[in-house]
Amino acid sequence: MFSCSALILKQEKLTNDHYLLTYLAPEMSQRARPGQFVHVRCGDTWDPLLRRPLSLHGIDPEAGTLSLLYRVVGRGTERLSRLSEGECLEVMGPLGRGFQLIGREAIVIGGGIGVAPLLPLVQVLIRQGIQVTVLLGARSQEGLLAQEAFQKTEARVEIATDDGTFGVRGTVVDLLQKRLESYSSVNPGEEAKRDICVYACGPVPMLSAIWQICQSGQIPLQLSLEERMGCGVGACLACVCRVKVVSNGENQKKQPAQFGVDAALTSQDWKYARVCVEGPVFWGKEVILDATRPE
Amino acid sequence: MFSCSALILKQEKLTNDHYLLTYLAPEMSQRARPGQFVHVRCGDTWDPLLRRPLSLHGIDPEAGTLSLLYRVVGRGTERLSRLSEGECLEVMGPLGRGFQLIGREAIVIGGGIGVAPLLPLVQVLIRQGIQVTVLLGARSQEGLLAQEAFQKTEARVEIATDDGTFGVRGTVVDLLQKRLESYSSVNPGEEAKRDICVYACGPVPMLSAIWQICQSGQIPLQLSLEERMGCGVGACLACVCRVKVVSNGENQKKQPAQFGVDAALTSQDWKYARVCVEGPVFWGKEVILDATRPE
Amino acid sequence: MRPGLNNLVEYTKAARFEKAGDKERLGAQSISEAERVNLAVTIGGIRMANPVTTGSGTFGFGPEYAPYVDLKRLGAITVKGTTLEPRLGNPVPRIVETPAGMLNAIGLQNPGVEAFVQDHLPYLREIGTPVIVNIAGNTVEEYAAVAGRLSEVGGVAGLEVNISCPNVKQGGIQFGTDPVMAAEVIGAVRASTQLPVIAKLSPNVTDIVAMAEGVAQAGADALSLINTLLGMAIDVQTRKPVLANIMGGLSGPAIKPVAVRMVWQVAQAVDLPIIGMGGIATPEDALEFILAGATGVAVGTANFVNPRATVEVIEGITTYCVKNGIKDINHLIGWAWKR
Amino acid sequence: MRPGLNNLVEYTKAARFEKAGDKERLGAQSISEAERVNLAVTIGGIRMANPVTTGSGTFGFGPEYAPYVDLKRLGAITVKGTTLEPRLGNPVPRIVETPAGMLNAIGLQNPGVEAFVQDHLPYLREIGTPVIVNIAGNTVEEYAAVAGRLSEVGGVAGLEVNISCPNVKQGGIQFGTDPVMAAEVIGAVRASTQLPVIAKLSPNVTDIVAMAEGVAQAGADALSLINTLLGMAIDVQTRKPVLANIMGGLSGPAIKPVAVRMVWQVAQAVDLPIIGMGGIATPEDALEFILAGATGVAVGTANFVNPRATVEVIEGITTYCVKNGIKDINHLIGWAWKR
Ligand SMILES: Cc1cc2nc3c(=O)[nH]c(=O)nc-3n(C[C@H](O)[C@H](O)[C@H](O)COP(=O)(O)OP(=O)(O)OC[C@H]3O[C@@H](n4cnc5c(N)ncnc54)[C@H](O)[C@@H]3O)c2cc1C
Ligand SMILES: Cc1cc2nc3c(=O)[nH]c(=O)nc-3n(C[C@H](O)[C@H](O)[C@H](O)COP(=O)(O)OP(=O)(O)OC[C@H]3O[C@@H](n4cnc5c(N)ncnc54)[C@H](O)[C@@H]3O)c2cc1C
Ligand SMILES: Cc1cc2nc3c(=O)[nH]c(=O)nc-3n(C[C@H](O)[C@H](O)[C@H](O)COP(=O)(O)O)c2cc1C
Ligand SMILES: Cc1cc2nc3c(=O)[nH]c(=O)nc-3n(C[C@H](O)[C@H](O)[C@H](O)COP(=O)(O)O)c2cc1C
Ligand code: FES
Ligand code: FES
Repeated sequence: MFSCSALILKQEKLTNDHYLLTYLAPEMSQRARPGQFVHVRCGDTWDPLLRRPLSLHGIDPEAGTLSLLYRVVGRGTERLSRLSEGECLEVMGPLGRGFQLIGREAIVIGGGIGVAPLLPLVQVLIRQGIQVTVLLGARSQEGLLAQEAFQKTEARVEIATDDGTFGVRGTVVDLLQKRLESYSSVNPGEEAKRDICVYACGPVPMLSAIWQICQSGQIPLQLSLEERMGCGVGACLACVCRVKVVSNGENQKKQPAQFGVDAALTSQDWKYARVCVEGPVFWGKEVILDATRPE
Repeated sequence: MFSCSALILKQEKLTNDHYLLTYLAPEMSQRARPGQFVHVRCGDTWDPLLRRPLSLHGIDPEAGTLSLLYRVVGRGTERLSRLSEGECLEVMGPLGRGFQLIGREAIVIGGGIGVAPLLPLVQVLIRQGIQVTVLLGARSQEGLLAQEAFQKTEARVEIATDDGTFGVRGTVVDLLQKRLESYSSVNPGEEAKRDICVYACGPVPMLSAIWQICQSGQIPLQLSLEERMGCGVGACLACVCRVKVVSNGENQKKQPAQFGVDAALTSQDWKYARVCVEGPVFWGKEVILDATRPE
Repeated sequence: MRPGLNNLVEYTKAARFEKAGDKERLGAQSISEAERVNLAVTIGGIRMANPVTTGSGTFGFGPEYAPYVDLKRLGAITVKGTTLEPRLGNPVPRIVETPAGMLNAIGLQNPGVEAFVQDHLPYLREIGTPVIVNIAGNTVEEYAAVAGRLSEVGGVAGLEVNISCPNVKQGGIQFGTDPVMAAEVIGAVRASTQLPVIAKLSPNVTDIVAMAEGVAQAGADALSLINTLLGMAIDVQTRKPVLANIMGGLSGPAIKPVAVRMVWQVAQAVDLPIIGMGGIATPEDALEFILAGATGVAVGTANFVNPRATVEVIEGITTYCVKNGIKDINHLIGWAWKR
Repeated sequence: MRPGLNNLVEYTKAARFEKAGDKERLGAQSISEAERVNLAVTIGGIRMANPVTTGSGTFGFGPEYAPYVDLKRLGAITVKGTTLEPRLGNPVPRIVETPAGMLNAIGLQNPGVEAFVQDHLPYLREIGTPVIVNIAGNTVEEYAAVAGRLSEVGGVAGLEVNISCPNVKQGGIQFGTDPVMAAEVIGAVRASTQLPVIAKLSPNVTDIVAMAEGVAQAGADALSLINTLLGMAIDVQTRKPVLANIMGGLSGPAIKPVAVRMVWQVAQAVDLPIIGMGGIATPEDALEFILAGATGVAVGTANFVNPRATVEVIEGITTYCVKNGIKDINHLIGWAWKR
């Protein structure tokens, strides 16, 4: 994990709201794994104050560069978009727990700006010999991002738009269902489910739908989540999400589980995990997507 | 008085700390008078919050442009120096009371960055047929600003540096004394003193010394002062300096005097005047330079 | 003219147009919708065409901002604090910039109530916008006297009582930090005027609700909150306080969260209309206060940053109402806890 | 590698070097001078190599910032608030950005004192830097119990008592806003530990000096001030409070003027060492607090903005001392009013 002033090599405006920023950070690029993120400053005064978390969209350890694909949604990202080549980016990272590469087949699903962390994932999956299908979704054609970049990989790419302006009319959830049907017809039996994994990033309703399909079909699923962040390093406890407590019998409280040191924090059947450290990628079977607290 | 987003036409770095910024503001340039100032934003977030007052150094109503000569001393001016051609400057002005043109001869004295408001003054004085001597002072040669611009006018320019690296070794105060001596030898008598006026801008110790010379010699003097400003328009009462109360006999309190509406505010023999409205140019005979309040 | 200057002039005009009020940006159809939105509010009997007034002490006596703002468009104009006798105010430095805020210690420089009435009120009367006069004093009697005088003269729509002043009789403790003393001041003002009385509360208290309840019982018709937070800054070069007065009042965007919180707390506890203020610089800021329970809002320090802040807030509120189908601004008051 | 990349790598290294600590920038001769400056301070018996610690809740339990900061260099490490039992904390959103600040409502999520002792303290002990444990509770007894437990285990240099918690027995009023209740908590903690007791005061009070005097009499060895200012933010789109908890604590540069003012007031009135905090992000900020009368300083929210803020503050203070011929940081404490 590093914190540095990185040289901006390129700032491309992709659409009206979307930018692709590439910066030089040799050490950071060597450490970075798909699904990890960086925490960037969007100005050099106290307003806006906090850093903004952005996923790594491009990881090129050979060139020593990293890139960020981001959407301008507020003051921070707007200021970020004003930086240009030759200026410096204050950046911390790589942060968080990225995707785990498992199985022999992968279905990688991105909705809207959610595609950002998925490109390096697809590249690494393919390098590991895993067969990849990418499902991209958006409201309409203009919302599709990084599509060409995915098509350049060896992955099979399927696209759905709500209004049918590109690819199939419908959602990535429809595409997922079809894909899983054809997978299980080719690979029948419960065993085969261990050889596939779904990876998803996008708006919460999309993630919920995917979560339900995978849950009922018992398909392994990894989700990349978002939450407001303060520190980005696990110190402030701002960025929590709820995860299920895996019952280990009586001495459950004593076992600092996979979510790190705060495993002792449990309600009946869930506890808070930090998106910046225990995530942003969580297993579907662990995570409770609805962020409101039950009483 | 206008408030607008003006187009920056030029941002020149003159020395390590000094910049000359030219912007387009046709209406503002037509209204502007030497000695007036503008109030500029140095960023577009809430930090730094306040505008910064800067004198008009160049007034070109024909081209519709204005320019500012400024020294980078803190956060605001530092951010200002990062703006470049084609960007916008949020600027209010012209503000304040400028210099009054009187007499047949003028001695215009600038110390350090204090030369900023004096260039348009000299240009207008000359246009009015007034004979002008410009006295410029600085610690050493590098501190001399806008010297060539003054030399391009028809004014006679004399220069003093503390270390003698340029012009006479000494201060502008020495130059002033000499100049006044030669004036009164050529124009003897009390009457002649009404035909000359000294105009000065620079550090307070310099202004104090000049003030004393003019006071004892009864030479008309106009000083341009600085004080921290909030509003720049007379509303907040942040930017006050002390001025003498001119006794008008018994009904003195009733007379809203030349310092505007707040003339009723008086201590024994002084009151506060607002630098942004009643100034920044004050008559030497009115102003009390030491800014600390006597008890 | 230089070659190309014409283009540049056009460019500048365009840039200025871009900055034009939201009303212009709404388009013709929406403009008529905007005109149908009711922005009028009533605060303690003061009828305002819209909820926006000015923070006392940040807008002078009105004419200072006339070149930038059509004063007729404001809901009300709240003028600089006025005392019985003229006050010189504090030595300089009187202000210092802080992160997203500023400290001021003006020391209530003002020409006194008589000079206000003679020199400033006539101008204000002409505008037609309701004038709220902020009053202050060092004794209960002084407050009452100023209030009495302002009630006689006509052209004053209401009095905003600044209770953040030191009580000289009681060793300089601020009226505004003690509910009993605050109630005494408001009670005395109430007794000496028929005008609406707005109590302006200090945020430097443990229990803002208790303060509000105290002045409500003493007869206040409305509340203004908040005044500035007490703060200070030290110059690390001189190693001394920056302000000649040592301490000063913190204002500006920095304090907005504290102000919104206090409006939220008081609005739910006390049945008086509130003028919310503290860091309002944009329409969204103003809406935060209204949603928290303020009926009116005041733009203070933001005037220094953007002399057109008041009208931009009015225009932005209008746009928000049109976009969100709000027909009457009064529906938004307290929405955050009412619905 | 792309052509030219080597140059770029050099460029990046250079840029990073430029950002290197002031110590590096001082040059060889000054480095030895820097080493002769005494930065060591003692706060309520806790000996710190320099005045800089961390704001509780902003630095986790230490290891979170280890990749960015050599924890051995800190004067002390003040860890997250610890309660008797584990606490889940509040639902999200737990934070919201505000102008030059942020609001937080974490809700004291923590694993409880036992888990702290078992899972976190061993790591902290290893570092060697004094560890200050921030403690909290909903009853006086809870405070005392946590304090008692932490006194037995070794490796804790002092306790910082966060009295900004609701007193569940007394209807949720905060301990920290009532001098009597505050004194009760501090008295109970004092009675149950031999460790230095630092009372951490809430700024949401009318009279911070009275609070400080109260806890001083109850046996506090030192004071931390300030905790966060109570604030809130409303989302104008949803028209509801942003934080799930509705209100939260305001921290960051925005609150610095209030914090400096309180340190200034308390330092002159109460004879206890103070750890000053509230918006410290730069060496100059830290020096403001020291000049106002703080013996130590804590960097809180600024860690989020700049993970190296703590060490940069230490380095900047050193540079300041060298440049200004200050041989001992203790000479600067309270300079703004002492000299
Ligand atoms: C781990 C992670 C990875 C992300 N990766 C990407 C990415 O690759 N590309 C991309 O465009 N966006 C990404 N986001 C979302 C991105 O962080 C927000 O869009 C951004 O912070 C908005 O900042 P703003 O100032 O423009 O918006 P504002 O709404 O003005 O921000 C206000 C505050 O809310 C926070 N905030 C607002 N939206 C979000 C959000 N969705 N998630 C977390 N905090 C938020 C901001 O950080 C800030 O503190 C990611 C978020 C997380 C948590
Ligand atoms: C009427 C007038 C005309 C001026 N004309 C010029 C000019 O032409 N060229 C030029 O270089 N400077 C001029 N100054 C000074 C200029 O305003 C300050 O140098 C500038 O405000 C410093 O801002 P900063 O953020 O860089 O410094 P900081 O020290 O960071 O500023 C902190 C605060 O102090 C105020 N401040 C600091 N120094 C001064 C000062 N000398 N006068 C008033 N406020 C100050 C700032 O405005 C700001 O509010 C003028 C000042 C006044 C009052
Ligand atoms: C320079 C200045 C002068 C002020 N003078 C007064 C005053 O005379 N009376 C008063 O009640 N409040 C006064 N205030 C407080 C404001 O009216 C307002 O309550 C406060 O600044 C918070 O609002 P803001 O953040 O929008 O400025 C003054 C504020 C400033 C900045
Ligand atoms: C996210 C966060 C969590 C905090 N948690 C605690 C806490 O557990 N106990 C405590 O006494 N103070 C807590 N604080 C307050 C800080 O320790 C500090 O007093 C305050 O933030 C002011 O300092 P700052 O402006 O430098 O952050 C917390 C602050 C923040 C921002
Ligand atoms: S952002 Fe601070 S713990 Fe995750
Ligand atoms: S700056 Fe506000 S009165 Fe001069």
